[in-house]
Amino acid sequence: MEKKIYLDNAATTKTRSEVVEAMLPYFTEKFGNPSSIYEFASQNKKAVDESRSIIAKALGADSSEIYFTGGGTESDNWAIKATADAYSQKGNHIITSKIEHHAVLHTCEYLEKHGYEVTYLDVDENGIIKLDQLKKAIRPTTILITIMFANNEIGTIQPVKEIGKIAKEHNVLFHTDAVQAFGQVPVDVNDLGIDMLSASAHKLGGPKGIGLLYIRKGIKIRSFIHGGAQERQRRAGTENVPGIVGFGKAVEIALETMDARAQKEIELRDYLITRVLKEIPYTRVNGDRLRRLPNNANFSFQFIEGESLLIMLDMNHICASSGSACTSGSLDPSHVLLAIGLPHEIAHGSLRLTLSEENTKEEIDYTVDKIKEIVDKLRKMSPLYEDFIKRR
Amino acid sequence: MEKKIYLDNAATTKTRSEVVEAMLPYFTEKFGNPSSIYEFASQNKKAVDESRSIIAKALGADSSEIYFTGGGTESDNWAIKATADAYSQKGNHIITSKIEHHAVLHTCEYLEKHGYEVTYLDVDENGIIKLDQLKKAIRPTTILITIMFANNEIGTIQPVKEIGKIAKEHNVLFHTDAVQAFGQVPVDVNDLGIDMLSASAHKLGGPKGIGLLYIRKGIKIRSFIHGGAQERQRRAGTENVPGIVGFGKAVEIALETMDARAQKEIELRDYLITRVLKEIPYTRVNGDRLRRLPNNANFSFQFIEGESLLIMLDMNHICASSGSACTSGSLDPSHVLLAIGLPHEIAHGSLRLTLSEENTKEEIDYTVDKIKEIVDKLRKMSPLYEDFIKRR
Amino acid sequence: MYTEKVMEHFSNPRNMGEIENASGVGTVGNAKCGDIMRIYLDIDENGIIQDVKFKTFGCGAAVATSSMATELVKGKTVQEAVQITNKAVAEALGGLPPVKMHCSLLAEEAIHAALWDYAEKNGLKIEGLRKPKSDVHEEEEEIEY
Amino acid sequence: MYTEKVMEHFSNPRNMGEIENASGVGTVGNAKCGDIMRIYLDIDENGIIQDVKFKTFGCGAAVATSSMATELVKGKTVQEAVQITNKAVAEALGGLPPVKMHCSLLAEEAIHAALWDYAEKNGLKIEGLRKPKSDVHEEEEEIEY
Ligand SMILES: Cc1ncc(COP(=O)(O)O)c(C=O)c1O
Ligand SMILES: Cc1ncc(COP(=O)(O)O)c(C=O)c1O
Repeated sequence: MEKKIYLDNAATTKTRSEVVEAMLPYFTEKFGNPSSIYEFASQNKKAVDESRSIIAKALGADSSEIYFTGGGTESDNWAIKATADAYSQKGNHIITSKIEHHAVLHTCEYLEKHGYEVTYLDVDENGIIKLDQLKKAIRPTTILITIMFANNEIGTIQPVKEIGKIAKEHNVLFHTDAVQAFGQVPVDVNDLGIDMLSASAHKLGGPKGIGLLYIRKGIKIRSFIHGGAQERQRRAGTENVPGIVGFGKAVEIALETMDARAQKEIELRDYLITRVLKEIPYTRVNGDRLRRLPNNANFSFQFIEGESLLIMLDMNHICASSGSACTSGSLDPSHVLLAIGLPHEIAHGSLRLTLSEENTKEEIDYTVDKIKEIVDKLRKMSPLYEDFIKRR
Repeated sequence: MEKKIYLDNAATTKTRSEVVEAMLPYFTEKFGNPSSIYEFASQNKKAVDESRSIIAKALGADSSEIYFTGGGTESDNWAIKATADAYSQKGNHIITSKIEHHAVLHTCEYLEKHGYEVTYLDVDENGIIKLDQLKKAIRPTTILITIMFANNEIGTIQPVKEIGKIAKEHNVLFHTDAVQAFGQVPVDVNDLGIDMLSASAHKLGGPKGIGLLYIRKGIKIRSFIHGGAQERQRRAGTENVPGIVGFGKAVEIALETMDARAQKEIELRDYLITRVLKEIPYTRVNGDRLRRLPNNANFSFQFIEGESLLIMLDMNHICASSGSACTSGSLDPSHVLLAIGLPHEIAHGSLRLTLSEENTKEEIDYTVDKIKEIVDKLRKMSPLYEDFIKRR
Repeated sequence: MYTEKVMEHFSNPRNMGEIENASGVGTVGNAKCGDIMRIYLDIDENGIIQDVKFKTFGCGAAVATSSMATELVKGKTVQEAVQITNKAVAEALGGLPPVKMHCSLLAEEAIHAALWDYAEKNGLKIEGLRKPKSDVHEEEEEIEY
Repeated sequence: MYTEKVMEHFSNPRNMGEIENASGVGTVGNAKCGDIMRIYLDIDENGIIQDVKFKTFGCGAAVATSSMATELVKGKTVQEAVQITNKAVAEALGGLPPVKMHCSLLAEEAIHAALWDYAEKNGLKIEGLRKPKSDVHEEEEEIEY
C-alpha cells in the first residue's frame, strides 16, 4: 500500500475541495476589502455575512454573536483574557480543567502571572470533570468557567449542559473550547447554556488560519485585537474573506453530513478499537467509551514509547499522533494522559488515531496489522518488556 | 467603460494568480499540520520555513526573527502590548504619532486605560513627524517608539532611519508599522535600526488573514497569543500554511518587481496628480510630494463631501476611498487629514487613489474625467460653493 | 449600504438648485460634521409651498434625504410642512442605515429653518415650528490653497 | 527532523537483543522521561569487547543512539570504550536535533553503566569510568489493564 493513510484529523483536516472552490473567487476576482464603500467590495461584505449566518445557524446563535478570528487559539485567548479584563471589578478567579488545550492552559498561566487565580479541575479516569468539584470551586470572585467541549487527545465529551446550568445558577460566564467538537457533534449554545465558544475551521474541513468566537448577546467583553471597526468593532483587522467564506462552506457541509459521517466513523472506530484490544495484549483505550468524539481512538501500549511507534507507522505511510501535535518535540508526556491517571511510562506509549469519513475498512485493517507488527517489534526491543516477561 | 477601475490598493490588493497557485496544493494535497511528526506534514514545515526565509531576506533579517501572525493588526497589537508588558519594570511610556493606523492608535488607547502613558507626536503639514519633538518626548520611562513607516491615507514616508537612530541613542525599542511600506519601498531592518516591524500580506499581492511581526534577536517580548509551541513558542495556533506560502510568494514577486513597479506607478501617479491639479480648481494634494509611496495620491476638493464623490465614482465603476477603509461608515473626518492641519470641511472632501502596476494611462484619464465631472456636479449642489461664489 | 430609493434620489436629486428672492431660506448643519443642508421655499399668499429647492454638502444619505424632503413639502401648506418628521423622510426612502439617521433629522431641521425664516420675514407664528439650532457660518474655517 | 543515518539505525538497529551471562549489564534512564537504555557487554580476558547488545525503550533518537553506541564499542578495549563520548555518538549519526541530544548522553551513560557492572563483578578499576547515576526500577509505576 503506497497511498498514505491519514489518521490525524484532530491535528488538522484536509480542506474540502468544495470549500477551496468556494474560496477561490475571493482571491483574484472578488478581492475587495469588505469595509470599502463601493459595490465591488460590498459583495464581499455580503459573502462574509452569509458565512456568518450559516455558522450562527449551525450553533443555534444569532449572526450578531459570531466574531471571526485568526484561529481557535486566538478565540481562546480572546475569551479568557478579555473576560478577565472586563470583569476584573467582579473578581479575579477563573475555573478550568487540567485537560484543556494549551491555548487555554497557557493563557490561564499568563493570567496567573498577572494577579488572577485559576482553579484547574481534576478529571476522572475517563477524562470527565467532576461536577461536584466544579460547584465547590466557585467563589464569589469567580468570573469565568472555561471547560472544553471535547478533548483533542482522548476525545472525551464533557457534560456541557450541566456545566452551563451550574455556571448560570452561580451567575458565572461559561466559555467552552469547542475546536474539536464543532462540526463533529451537535452544538446548540442556547440549549447548552454556553456564553462563549471557540471554534477553528481547519478542524472541520475548512482552511487554516480562521476561527471564531461566539459571544452571547449582552456579554460585555472587549476587543482583544484593537484597531479598525471590523466585526462590529470587536475584532479589528481586514476580514479574511476567502477564509471566512471557506469556513462557512465547511460548516455547511459538516452540518449536512454530520449524522451519516458520525455513524460511519463510529463504526470504523469501534472496529479499530475492538481489533486492537483483541489482538494486541497489554493495551488500553484512553477516554470515555461512550461520551467520545465519533472519530477518536486513543491507545496506550505498555512497554513501548510513542515516538518510535509513530515513526514506524510513518514508514508505513500511516499518519498518526501521540498526543496534541503542538507539543510534539517536547519530552513531557501528555498532560491529558497524566490527568486521567496514567503513569508516565504508559502515557509515553500512547497513540491517537482520529478518523475522517474518507477512511476505509481496508485502511483500518492495514493500520491494525502494522500497529501489531510494530508494537511487537518495539516490545522485543524494550528493556521494560524484558523485565516484565522475566518477572512473570 | 464597463470594466471596473480599481484604485484602492491601499485598502487591499488582488491576490496575484501566481500566489494563489502556490497556495493551492496546501489546501487539499499537502494539508498536514506542520507540527506533526510524520513525513507528510514535515513537507509543510519546510514550506513554512522557505517562506520565512524569503521574507527574512526581503527585510534584511534572519529567519528566526520572523513570526507569522493573523494580519497587520495582530502584529501591531502584539508588538505594542507585549512590549508594554515585558518592559513594565523599566517604564510605562510609549511614543507614537497622531497619524498612525487605528491598529496602533486604539492599542495605545487601550494601554492608556491600563496605566500606560502615551505621547502622540504631531506631524507637519506633509505628515512627517518632527524629530526634535520626538527627542524631547523621550523620558527615562519610555519603553517604546512606534511610528509607522508609511501612512495609509496620504502615503507619507517617515524618516525611519533617523527615528531608528534616535531610539538607539536613547536605548528605547523602535517598532514600525510597515503594512503600507513593505513590498512597495525598500526596507532593511538593520540599516534602518528597526527593532520590530509589522507587515500584512494582502497589501502586497498576498492573501488576507496573514501577517508578520519581525522581532530583532534578543528582544524579550513575550507571546501575545498563548497556546501551542508554534513559531518558536512565541505565537501559538496551527500555522496557516497556505497563507504563509502565499505571503512568501507575494513577497518574492513584490521584491523582484519593486523597481519597475514603482517607476511605472510614480509616472502614472504624477500624471494623475498633475491633471487633477490643473483641471480642477480649489483642489490640493495631501501628503509629501517626494517622500511618498509610489502608488498614493490623496486629494482634497473644496466645497464637496467625500462619500458623495465615492458613490458617484462607484457608479462609474471606479473603486476609490476617502480615507482608511476601516473607518468608512464613521462620521468623523480622517484623523490623519486633521493632523496635517486640514480644517474639517476640507478633510471631509478628500479622495484617496492608490494605484497598482495593472492600472493604465487610459484608466487614469477616464478617472480624471469622471472626477472632474462629479466634482463639478457636487459643487453645483453645494451650499458652501454657492456662498463662496457669492462672496467673491 | 443604501436602499435603491436612496440611490435613486442621490443619483437624480429632485429640486436641486436655488430660488431667487425665496419666501424663506434655511441652512442647517455644519462643515465640521460633514453635512450642510439649505432649503429654499417659495410660499404663496395662501401659505402653500409652491416651489422648493435645496443645496446640500454631505454624504449620499444627506443628498437623498434633502431631495426627498423637498418632494414631501412641495405643494403642502406651511402647517402640513411643519408636521413632516425625519422618520417620514427616512421611511419614504425605504429606510436609512443607523449611522445615517442623523441626515433625516437634518432634513427635518432644514425645513423648519426655512419656515422659520419665512415666518420671521412675515411676522407669522406657525404652530409646532422650532427655531433652527445653529448657523453654519459660525464654524467655518479657512485654508490656503 | 532526523538525519538519514539516524533513520537508518532506527529502522535497522544493530546489535539489538540480549546476551546471556553477560560480562556487564547497565540500564540507565527512566520511564518517566520516556527513555530507558540497557546495554549488555561480552568482554574477553584481554578486556576486549567481543560482543555487545542493547535494549531500548524510547524515541527514534534513543534507539538510533543505542544502536550507534553498540557499533562504536564493539571490538574496542574497555579503556577505549570509556572514552566514547555522547558527542562522538551524535556525530557518528550525522547529528541530532537539539531536543534529542540527551539521548546521546544516555547512550554514553549506558556504556558506563555496563562497564561499571563489569568492573564491579571483576573487582577492577577502570580509569575514567563513572558510576551510573540512577536505577530505572526505583521509579516504576503500576497500572491496571
Ligand atoms: C498602516 C496600516 N497598519 C495596519 C493595517 C492593518 O492591517 P490588517 O488589516 O491586515 O490587519 C493597515 C491596513 O488595514 C494599514 O494600512
Ligand atoms: C481543543 C483545541 N483547542 C484549541 C486548538 C487551537 O486551534 P488552532 O490551532 O486553530 O489555533 C486546538 C487545535 O490545535 C484544539 O484541538
